[in-house]
Amino acid sequence: MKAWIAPIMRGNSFRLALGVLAMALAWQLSVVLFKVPVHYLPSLPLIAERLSHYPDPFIAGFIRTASEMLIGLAVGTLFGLLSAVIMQRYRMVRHLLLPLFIISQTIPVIAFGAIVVMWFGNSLLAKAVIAFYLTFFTITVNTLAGLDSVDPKQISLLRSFGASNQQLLWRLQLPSALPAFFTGLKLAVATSLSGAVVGEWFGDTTGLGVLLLQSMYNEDTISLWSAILLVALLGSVCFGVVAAIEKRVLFWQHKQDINH
Amino acid sequence: MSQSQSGRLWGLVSVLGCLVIWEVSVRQLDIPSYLLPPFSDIVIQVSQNFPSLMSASAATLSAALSGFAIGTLAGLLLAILLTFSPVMRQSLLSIIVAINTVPMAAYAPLVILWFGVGMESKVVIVACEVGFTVLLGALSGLAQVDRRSIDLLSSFGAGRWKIMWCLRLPTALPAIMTALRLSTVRSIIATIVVEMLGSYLGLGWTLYQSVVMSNFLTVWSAILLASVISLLFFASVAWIERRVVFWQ
Amino acid sequence: MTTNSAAISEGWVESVSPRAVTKGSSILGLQNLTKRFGAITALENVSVDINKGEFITVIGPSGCGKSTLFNIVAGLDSPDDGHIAHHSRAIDARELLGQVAFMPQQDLLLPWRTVLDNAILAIELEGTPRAKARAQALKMLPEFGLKGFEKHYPHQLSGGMRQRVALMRTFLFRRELMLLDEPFGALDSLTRSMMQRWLLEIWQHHERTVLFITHDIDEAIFLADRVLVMSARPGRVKLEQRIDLPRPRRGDIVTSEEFMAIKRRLLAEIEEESMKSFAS
Amino acid sequence: MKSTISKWHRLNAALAVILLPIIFSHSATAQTLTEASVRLKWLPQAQFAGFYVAKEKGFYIENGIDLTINPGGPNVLTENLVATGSDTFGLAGGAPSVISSRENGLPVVAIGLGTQQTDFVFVAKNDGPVETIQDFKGHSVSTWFTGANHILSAMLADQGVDQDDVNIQPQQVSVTPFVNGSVDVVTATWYNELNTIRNAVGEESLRFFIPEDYGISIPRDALITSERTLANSPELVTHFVEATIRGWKYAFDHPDEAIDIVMQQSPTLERDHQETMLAEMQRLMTADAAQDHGLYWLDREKLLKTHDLLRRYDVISSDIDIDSAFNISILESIPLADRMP
Repeated sequence: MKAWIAPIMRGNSFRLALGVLAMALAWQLSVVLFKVPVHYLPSLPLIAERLSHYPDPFIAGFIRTASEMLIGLAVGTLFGLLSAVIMQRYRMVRHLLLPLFIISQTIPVIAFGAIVVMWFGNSLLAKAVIAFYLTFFTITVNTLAGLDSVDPKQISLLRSFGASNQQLLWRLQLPSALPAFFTGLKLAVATSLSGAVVGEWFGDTTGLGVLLLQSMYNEDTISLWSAILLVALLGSVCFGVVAAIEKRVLFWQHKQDINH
Repeated sequence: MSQSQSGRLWGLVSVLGCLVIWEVSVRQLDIPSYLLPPFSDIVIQVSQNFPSLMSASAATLSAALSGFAIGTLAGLLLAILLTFSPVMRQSLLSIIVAINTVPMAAYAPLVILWFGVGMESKVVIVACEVGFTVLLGALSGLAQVDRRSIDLLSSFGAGRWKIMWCLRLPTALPAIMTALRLSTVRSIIATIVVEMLGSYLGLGWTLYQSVVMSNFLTVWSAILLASVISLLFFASVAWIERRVVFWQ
Repeated sequence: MTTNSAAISEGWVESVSPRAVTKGSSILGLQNLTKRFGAITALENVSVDINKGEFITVIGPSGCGKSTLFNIVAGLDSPDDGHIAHHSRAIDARELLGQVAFMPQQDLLLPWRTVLDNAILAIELEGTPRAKARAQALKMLPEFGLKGFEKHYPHQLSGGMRQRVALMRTFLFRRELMLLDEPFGALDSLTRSMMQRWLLEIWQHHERTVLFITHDIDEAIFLADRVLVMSARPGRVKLEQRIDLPRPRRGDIVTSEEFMAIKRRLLAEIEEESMKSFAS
Repeated sequence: MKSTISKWHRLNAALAVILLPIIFSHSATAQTLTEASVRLKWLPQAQFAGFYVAKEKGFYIENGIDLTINPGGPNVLTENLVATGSDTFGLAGGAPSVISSRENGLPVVAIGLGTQQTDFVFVAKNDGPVETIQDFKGHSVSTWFTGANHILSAMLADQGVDQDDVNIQPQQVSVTPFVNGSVDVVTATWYNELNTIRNAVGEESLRFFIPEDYGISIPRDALITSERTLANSPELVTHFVEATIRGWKYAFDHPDEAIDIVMQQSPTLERDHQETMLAEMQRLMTADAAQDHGLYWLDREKLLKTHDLLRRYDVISSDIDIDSAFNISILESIPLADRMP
């Protein structure tokens, strides 16, 4: 193997690309060899043709769903962080609020379709709210766990240096909670996307969720697969971006991993 | 009274407080019941329609539990196999992570078209949802084992199954249990989503049907039951977790 | 007294007078400290007078309440009974918070900060602007054997180097009294003896007062002006031993007759305590 | 509560302005127009061609209405959204859903009914074992349990068949089980599922059991508004209904153009399927009483029968005043000639 290939071969993204290629090949081969009916698994060229033939709704849907998801994710992350910090600082707030947060997550959002439309209309905001609803809890819980797991000895040390609560939070607790926060954020990418897609089922005209629903009821498997693949693309790209940021921010963690 | 006990007490106070605020404000402000019925009416509705709501809950719970069991087994098995084969693990992990970023909601329409309306679709969706979570949790747990401990056991003449059983799995147990706990609520919600899209049994179906019939009290009682079932499922897995991973 | 307090609040006590003179003026007086955790009495009637410029080591079996004592002196914990005098003025234990340079057992370096930024953590928290703090730390790097490593992160350092960063952090936090809690406990014996000699050099150069916990008798004697032997739970000061070995101390002092004599006496005391805690 | 809702909307509007610079810009004439919205019962398709055509051709604007068309979805109940004022108008499930909404206290009123007949039919294969309703005995019938099951029950009762002898199954999204032969009788809307079945099996090999043949006729696709809107702005309601009817008439006269307009909303739809759908909609909307009274006519006799059917099968537990649930005054205020198809 040529010397320049070796470092790329080790890269995650290269492995991912190779994996995707292998999957695509397996897909196409099984469709051709076993003559899988279109309504189970359409061949990839058919999907590509559908996407190139009617690109507009798919492009518009992708943009729409992506913006719903990103707004929800951003607000959910901020809210989650803030609530975690407050709950960590004030035990009482934690005792009072955390049970309500947990209960809120046991309520199936899809049951609230009518209420969501009633309160927020068909706006992009409505879907962002649902994405937010599915996002904040993961962030809160993970960040809280991260804040809780700060070594008490470390806190004692900084206290002995006369650190104030503020200083403790910014210099020690938040940075220490970052690994747990990123774990939560990676989970939240999927849940916020889920929220955006489900949110679009409550009477909307654009979005990947709308396309999914429409193709399901029209028994149009080609469009259905096109939409699924686009959702997968959106989810993977966002996940990849978060993972890349994590790698940069938590440089010390990865170095430690290698040492072990 | 211990810290955690008083914490739980305050949690209860806050939940009850919210219910009281709900009840009083709905009654005081004369909010029509199609917007938000008083909580007591929902409880009464649950008790009046207890048999039918219970059978719906049972249908949802059985689908969720079957999917949960299948998903857990499949996820664990796959994780063990991938741990045995590092090459497979390296090449498949990125794909698994990529697939896992796609929300279950996106697959639901496809699964309904493939498996039809009924138990199968629900079980498949829940099994996928739980399976991926358990797989990823177990993989990271199984990888946490200290190389030196493995070497030690190998020096005692342990084979890889022995090492898996005596060392890797116990080490991975906390991570696996966390994944299971996370999956509980999700498995119930996934079942309900599938039921609302296409099914003729379960709480999701009750929800759908009551919405169509503008029977809002039934809608709310189904939501209440879904929430209670999720909490109970979550609590029982958390209880098992505390006993299984007592050392943490 | 007033000048001293002013100096402390500035964060820098430059000892101008020779050590012979300053020795004897009490910085911190602990009288009959008692601390209980539920049914367990961790400390009982512990009295110590810490004088300026002294190097005191504390040795005792595990569970003798050394860490409790340290937490109280660092201002992190309050005794249930007893008095504390700071420069002969009675104070509450909590007032000591931020008045003592504390170095815990582990280095507790922040993994996301460079060597330089870890070293300045304490003075940065105090309010020293970063640039100024960094400049101060840069000047100290060679003395701590860290020259050229200022941009490294903790995970790139060896255990001995990490400990030196932690020590530098403690030295930069200029307080009359330094509390060192088994700082070399995790190091191998070769590195450890090098670090001990090096610590003495630094201590003499910077003229600080040190309270030092250790498990190692050789270390306790080698470093100290005074060794406090603590008893098994409840922790009491069982013996106070002055060490009059000449300074500066060289590595081979540990094989000298005087050293051995002191060691034998201390060993006997500690043995007795260890047996007690072993039996209980 | 009303003020709370409008506050919500104002808040949301404000948030929307802050968060999203991409806001639909209103046309220059917007100031003189009344803003209104209609909530459909499902995703865009030719079943709603009239609305999309009327909007595209500017009929609503001509009548002074700046109309937003909101599609429906699973778990989005049109009646509820109209009752709360989220949407001004709605195309609800049909006469039964309006009746049960009224029984549940929703302040909605039907001002017209789209399809004059039951919009679905029970279908068997010609070469299959089922030739008459009697043959349903011992065979499998799949139907929707959201109302169609009661009509099936009524048809069986009409023919003296005991319901327990029939293997009634819930019907899935797909009609594949019927096409595959695992189900003997399937329920299909005239405009949607039937079309799929025709394409898969062929028209000639199908046998229909039409509810109307057994004395059951349930009008569907109810045009509704809230009691408040009807009382406060009857002109708005009249203008809306009038423009909608104009839209439908235009769609019936120019089916190609109408399908073009629908396809713009949802380009992945199948054109042939949509054309058939529009044709079936035309047949159902212009049937029976519409022949004499025009589109969207409220056939009181059929409504009373529907009400009785719902009472018989305990869908509603008390009697509902049909004349306040279905208000004919709006239709009557539009000249008959304008309403005639």
